[in-house]
Amino acid sequence: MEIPYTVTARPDTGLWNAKIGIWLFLASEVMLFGGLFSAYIFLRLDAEPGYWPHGLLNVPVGTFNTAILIASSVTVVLAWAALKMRQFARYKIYMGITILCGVIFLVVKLGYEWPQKYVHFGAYIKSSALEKYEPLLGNKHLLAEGLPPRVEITGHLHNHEALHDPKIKEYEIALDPVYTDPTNPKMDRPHFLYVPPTEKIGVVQKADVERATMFLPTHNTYFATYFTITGLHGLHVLAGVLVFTYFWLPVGSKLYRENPEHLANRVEVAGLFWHFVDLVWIFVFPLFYLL
Amino acid sequence: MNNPPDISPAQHETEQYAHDVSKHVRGYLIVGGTLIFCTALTVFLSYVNFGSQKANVSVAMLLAAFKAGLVAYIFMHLSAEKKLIYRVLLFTGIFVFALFWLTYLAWYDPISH
Amino acid sequence: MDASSSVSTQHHHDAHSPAHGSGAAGDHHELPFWRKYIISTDHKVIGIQYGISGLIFLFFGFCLMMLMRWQLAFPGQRLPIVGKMIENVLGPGAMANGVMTPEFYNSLGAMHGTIMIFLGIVPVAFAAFGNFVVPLQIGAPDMTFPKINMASYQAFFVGGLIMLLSFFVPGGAAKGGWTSYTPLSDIADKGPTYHLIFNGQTLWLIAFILLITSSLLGAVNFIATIIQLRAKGMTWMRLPFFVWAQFVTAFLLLLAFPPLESAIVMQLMDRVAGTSFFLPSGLVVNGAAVSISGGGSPLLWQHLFWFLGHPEVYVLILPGMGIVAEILANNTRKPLWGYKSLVLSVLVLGFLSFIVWAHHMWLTGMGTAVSAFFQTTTMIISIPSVIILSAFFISLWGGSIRFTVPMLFATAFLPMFGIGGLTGIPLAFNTADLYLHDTYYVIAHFHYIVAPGTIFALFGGIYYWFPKATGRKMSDFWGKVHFWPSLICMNAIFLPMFLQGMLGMHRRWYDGGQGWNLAAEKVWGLSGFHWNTPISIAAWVMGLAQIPFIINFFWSIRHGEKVDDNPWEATTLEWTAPSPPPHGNFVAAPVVYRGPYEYSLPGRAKDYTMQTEPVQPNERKAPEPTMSLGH
Amino acid sequence: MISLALINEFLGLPPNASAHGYQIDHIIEFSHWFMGALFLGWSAFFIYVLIRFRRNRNPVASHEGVTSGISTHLEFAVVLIEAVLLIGFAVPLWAKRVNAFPEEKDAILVHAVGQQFNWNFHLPGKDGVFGRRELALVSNSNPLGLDPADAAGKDDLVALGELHVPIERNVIVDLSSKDVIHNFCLPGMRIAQDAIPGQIIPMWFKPVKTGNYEIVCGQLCGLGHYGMKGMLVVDTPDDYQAWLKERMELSGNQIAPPPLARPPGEPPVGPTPGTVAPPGAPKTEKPGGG
Ligand code: HEA
Ligand code: HEA
Ligand code: CUA
Ligand SMILES: [Cu+2]
Repeated sequence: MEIPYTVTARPDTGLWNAKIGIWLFLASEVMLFGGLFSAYIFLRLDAEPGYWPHGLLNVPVGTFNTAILIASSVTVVLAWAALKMRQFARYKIYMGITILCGVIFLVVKLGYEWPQKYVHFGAYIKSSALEKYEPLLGNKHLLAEGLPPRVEITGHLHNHEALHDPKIKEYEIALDPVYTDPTNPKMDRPHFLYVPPTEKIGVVQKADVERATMFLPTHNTYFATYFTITGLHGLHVLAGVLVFTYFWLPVGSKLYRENPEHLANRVEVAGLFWHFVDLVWIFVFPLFYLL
Repeated sequence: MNNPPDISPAQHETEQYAHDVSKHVRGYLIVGGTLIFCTALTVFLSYVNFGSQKANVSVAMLLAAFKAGLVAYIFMHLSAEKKLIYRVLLFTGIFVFALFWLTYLAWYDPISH
Repeated sequence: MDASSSVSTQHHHDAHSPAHGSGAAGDHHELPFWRKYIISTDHKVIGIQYGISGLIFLFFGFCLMMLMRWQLAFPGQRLPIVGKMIENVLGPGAMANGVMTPEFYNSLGAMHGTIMIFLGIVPVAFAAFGNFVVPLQIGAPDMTFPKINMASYQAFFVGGLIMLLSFFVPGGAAKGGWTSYTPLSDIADKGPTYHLIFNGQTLWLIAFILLITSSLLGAVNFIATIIQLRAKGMTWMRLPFFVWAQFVTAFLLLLAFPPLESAIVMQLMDRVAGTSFFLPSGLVVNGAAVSISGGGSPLLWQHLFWFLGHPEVYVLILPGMGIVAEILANNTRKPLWGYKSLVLSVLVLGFLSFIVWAHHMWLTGMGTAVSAFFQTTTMIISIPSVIILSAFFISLWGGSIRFTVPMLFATAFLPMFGIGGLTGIPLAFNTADLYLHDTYYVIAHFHYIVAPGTIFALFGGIYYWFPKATGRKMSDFWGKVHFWPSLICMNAIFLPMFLQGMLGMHRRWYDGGQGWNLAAEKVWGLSGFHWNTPISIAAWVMGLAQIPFIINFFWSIRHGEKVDDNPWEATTLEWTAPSPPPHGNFVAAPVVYRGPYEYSLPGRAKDYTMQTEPVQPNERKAPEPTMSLGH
Repeated sequence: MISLALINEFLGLPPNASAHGYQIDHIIEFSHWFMGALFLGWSAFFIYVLIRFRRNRNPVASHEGVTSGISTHLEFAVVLIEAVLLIGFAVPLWAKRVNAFPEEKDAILVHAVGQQFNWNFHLPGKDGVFGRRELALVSNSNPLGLDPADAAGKDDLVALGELHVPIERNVIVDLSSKDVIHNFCLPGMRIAQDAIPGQIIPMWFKPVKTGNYEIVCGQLCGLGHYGMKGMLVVDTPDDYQAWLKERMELSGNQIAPPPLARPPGEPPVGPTPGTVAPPGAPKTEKPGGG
């Protein structure tokens, strides 16, 4: 006996095997990301005022990446539709675009966004010393506005040695724009366009610092969740790209010649996975970049 | 009851579906456009002050839910899916919700003093 | 006891696995040895691979416990012979001069729990029996995704291997209990003497990711198979109860494991990348402030862990219930009583098991409202268990009970599960658990369910389906020699633990209570601490009692009594296939005409009517249960 | 009630020494009676059936089996009893435990801070106000990080491992932990609560019998978990005052007892934690090692 319903649907369930397989798998993925998002919710709700940063990520780049993923979602259904209509050449094109989009997404993420964070620096000021740095932080102004306080000074670290050398007693930070003009109401909320750190150097005594690191997962729970969730999401994108490439290469053509419906089914299944990855990003983007 | 149900494959079903596909293509493009538009809208609205952080988050999440719904409904063909898949997803939905909600409750109902 | 040897024996056993002789298939050419037994995609071979590896792990987990029982009964005394051997292999950090160190005790405890549950019971109860039996019972040629099935076993195997290897890294295996509560497990095994990756706790996490992957792949496969590959006429309400149990179990694994996976990823990040998901600010360890960003929550781990943890305990019991159901029906020679309510109960059980998890966390500072909710759901979930057990009991009434070896184990399962389940009830009241939490009462509660419960069901299942897998029967005599001492020892081990728990003796005590006044109180003639001695002796005798089984098992593969395809005169589909079933399982696609347990139909010569026998026109027929599961 | 309590005695539950404890004992009792009844009932049925319907005696099985709905009644009874236990006992009792805290001004206030592997107790002293504690000040001689500059802390008492309380007074313990999760468990007082780092969780009880009661750490907290023992001494009011006085004189130079001190005369259990290198660690010469 052979395994039935690999290509055609079983009439009483109306489904072929892989279709049900992928949906079950996606159900488990929902729970996986559900676990991570519940971590996000609780870490964020638990964070002390000022300890969940805003506006540290590059919004235009993030928006661009979002658009890329959406575009790839469109092309992947088009690729599938082309197969269903038995237009193989169009399938190749759409699938090619999809793969390209996936690659662009990953390159932007891993090649640009993450590295940008590794070189950014932040120093949490001890609560006892917040007063002292008021000129940089502008907390009185924020208090009056009813906004959460700033407890961190960020920018590019000027004296990198300070990280390792206990003899150096202060951090010299090329300040992010907020800290150069902290009481300006325009600075109260994040900006759409990314503004790089200024030339102005702020000096922060190590003795006044609670913790100071680059923007790495260790920096705070925000970056911990950011890197973990986007990392895991990135792995999913990578997996999708690999699978698509497999169907795009001659393997796909061969299968198409043997049984076009089978290839269409497989592309549909891989496409469902891809849409799911897109769907996760739809939540990741506002939660980390915008809010 | 005595007669086992007939479960031999039916060819016509898939063929008919393929026929419908061509009609959907335009729809996919429109949905893609809507999604891009909604993304722009999300970005824009995040700079509008709705009074509180909670309100802003809610707005963004509503939009995200709408977008996610579109992706699931149209791109993932949930609009024309079989009941069985809905059931699996329904239970999954209930359980993620339970995970979020009950953990949340457990957190915010501590022993009071 | 030595990890590496048990792994290598595994390959060895695989080679002699009962699928040998499946050449009867005839529809394809001979595959080379390694394709047929090592990387086979045939569900039966994979089932047997899972079975043998799982049993070895089970035995290994038991060996860890036998070591611990020495320390509990005779704390601080040298462990004769074995102590020296372990010291030679693992160094004085594990056994200093033949005396177990606290580190090693904690490692053994954590690994006993982990191995028993995730490498012993789940692989045997779910993966092995599920793989071997489910496709046969529903009349399918194989699993829907044979390659994924193979990948599932391989992920399990590598995960298990990593778990075992973690005994050998500096610091030894994980020490944080099978629950791995943070912050303890976040900060354990860290520091200059430890490797960043090759330390017990980190390897535990990595192995877990593989085990979860394995379970997820398996679960997808099971569900898809049961939905898609039922034979012609095999409607939902004609499925054997065992298949239903596996179906629900697969859903539990599918939906409960991923949140734990996310938690594992986060703990891995905490340990390797220095994040603070589960670490609050202001930790002082060993008198020094810990350099972390803080801001994390220790309770987040517990929520995510128990979100799996509780469904997991039903993963441990449901397949057992399924096996017992099959054996009961077969050996009472009558249908299971209340098939439909059994099915409904198992579905409700599966659903509810997702929303009771916080009953493991009564003492974490929960307020009234939430704890009332979780107490209520926990109470409600005990009802379907009662219904299932009641249905099993009532099924016995009016039967013509043959006490075959599988039936002995299935019979013993009932009261043993009863004791374990009933003692869950006081734990479910947070006010009673206030006293009982983390005492030996809890240990006794769940061991009654998993040890004389699930393990007995597994033994029963092995004796029951062994003829299908090999074409030979295991010896009845040695089966009884296995059964009676096992039953007695199980009770001798776990009954006194209730008393210890009532005295207030806590679990995970390296000294077995020796240093505690409360353990010096007498109960039933012995002090709480001194009860450890009879318990430990019973545990070791229990080990001896397994020897007849092990010998019987391996001996019968080649030398057992030859039997025909349906030696138990059973009704379900697997017994229509040849023994052992060939590749593709059935000679011709089976067609099903009736329910799974048509025993002792009135007016028939035979007292069993197989599912494939068409219904005669003159047959008096009760209406079949129906329930739409929807398509 | 006397006869009900038999089952607890039978199972070895030690005597209760707190005002609310008898309620906890009751729910343990009731549930055990309930379980016992179910178990005996089922067992009787079970054994009867196994004998009555064995093959020798009943060679032909009945296809139908039981047709009565008796089991439904039974299941209904189970539901009912569980509901009564839940609504009548467990929930209200818990609500009282965790919400209805006694007045602070009449109670003994204690901060208990767990650490591997000891309990630190912080008492407010005469003024009834707890001094400020700061992480940065934690050291071996100042295990709680008491701020010497804080006037409120001047008269505070810090005790290690042993806590005295007077009889018949409510005790409110605010629990926290410095490192990992511990559990402050007083079997004699029928009370337990996790001590979780980053949180402060209150609990309360009222001792009604003098004597020494062991404080168990009920949560795995590392290799010394088994020896993390504290002692609660319930004193007469006079003895309590004497203890306070003695403590007052000692205060300021608390020195931790060795981590795993055992009762006198007890043989040591295994090597002391920390004295043996972890398995596989790079070998160092041990004096006299072989
Ligand atoms: C397979 C495993 C399994 C099963 C099925 C159960 C079933 C149940 N468990 Fe158990 N439990 C565990 C495994 C299991 N548990 C484990 C492993 C732990 C500890 C984890 C750890 O901390 O390490 C634990 C811990 C645990 C706790 C936490 C205790 C603590 O840490 O303080 C609680 C609390 O509510 C609980 C409750 C229950 C309840 C109410 C059921 C109910 O579902 C039980 C319902 C069953 C019945 C009510 C029996 C019905 C039968 C009859 C009526 C017939 C009787 C017949 C005869 C006597 C002949 N369990
Ligand atoms: C499925 C789960 C499972 C099973 C089956 C068992 C089985 C047993 N367990 Fe275990 N146990 C746990 C899960 C399990 N345990 C968990 C989760 C914990 C908590 C860990 C923690 O604290 O974190 C625990 C803790 C625990 C403790 C408490 C330790 C402590 O707190 O310090 C004790 C104490 O005695 C104990 C004893 C036993 C004994 C004597 C058995 C015996 O019943 C074992 C009997 C086993 C067999 C009989 C196996 C026989 C197998 C074969 C014969 C196969 C051979 C065949 C071939 C090779 C072909 N266990
Ligand atoms: Cu502290 Cu266990
Ligand atoms: Cu549970």
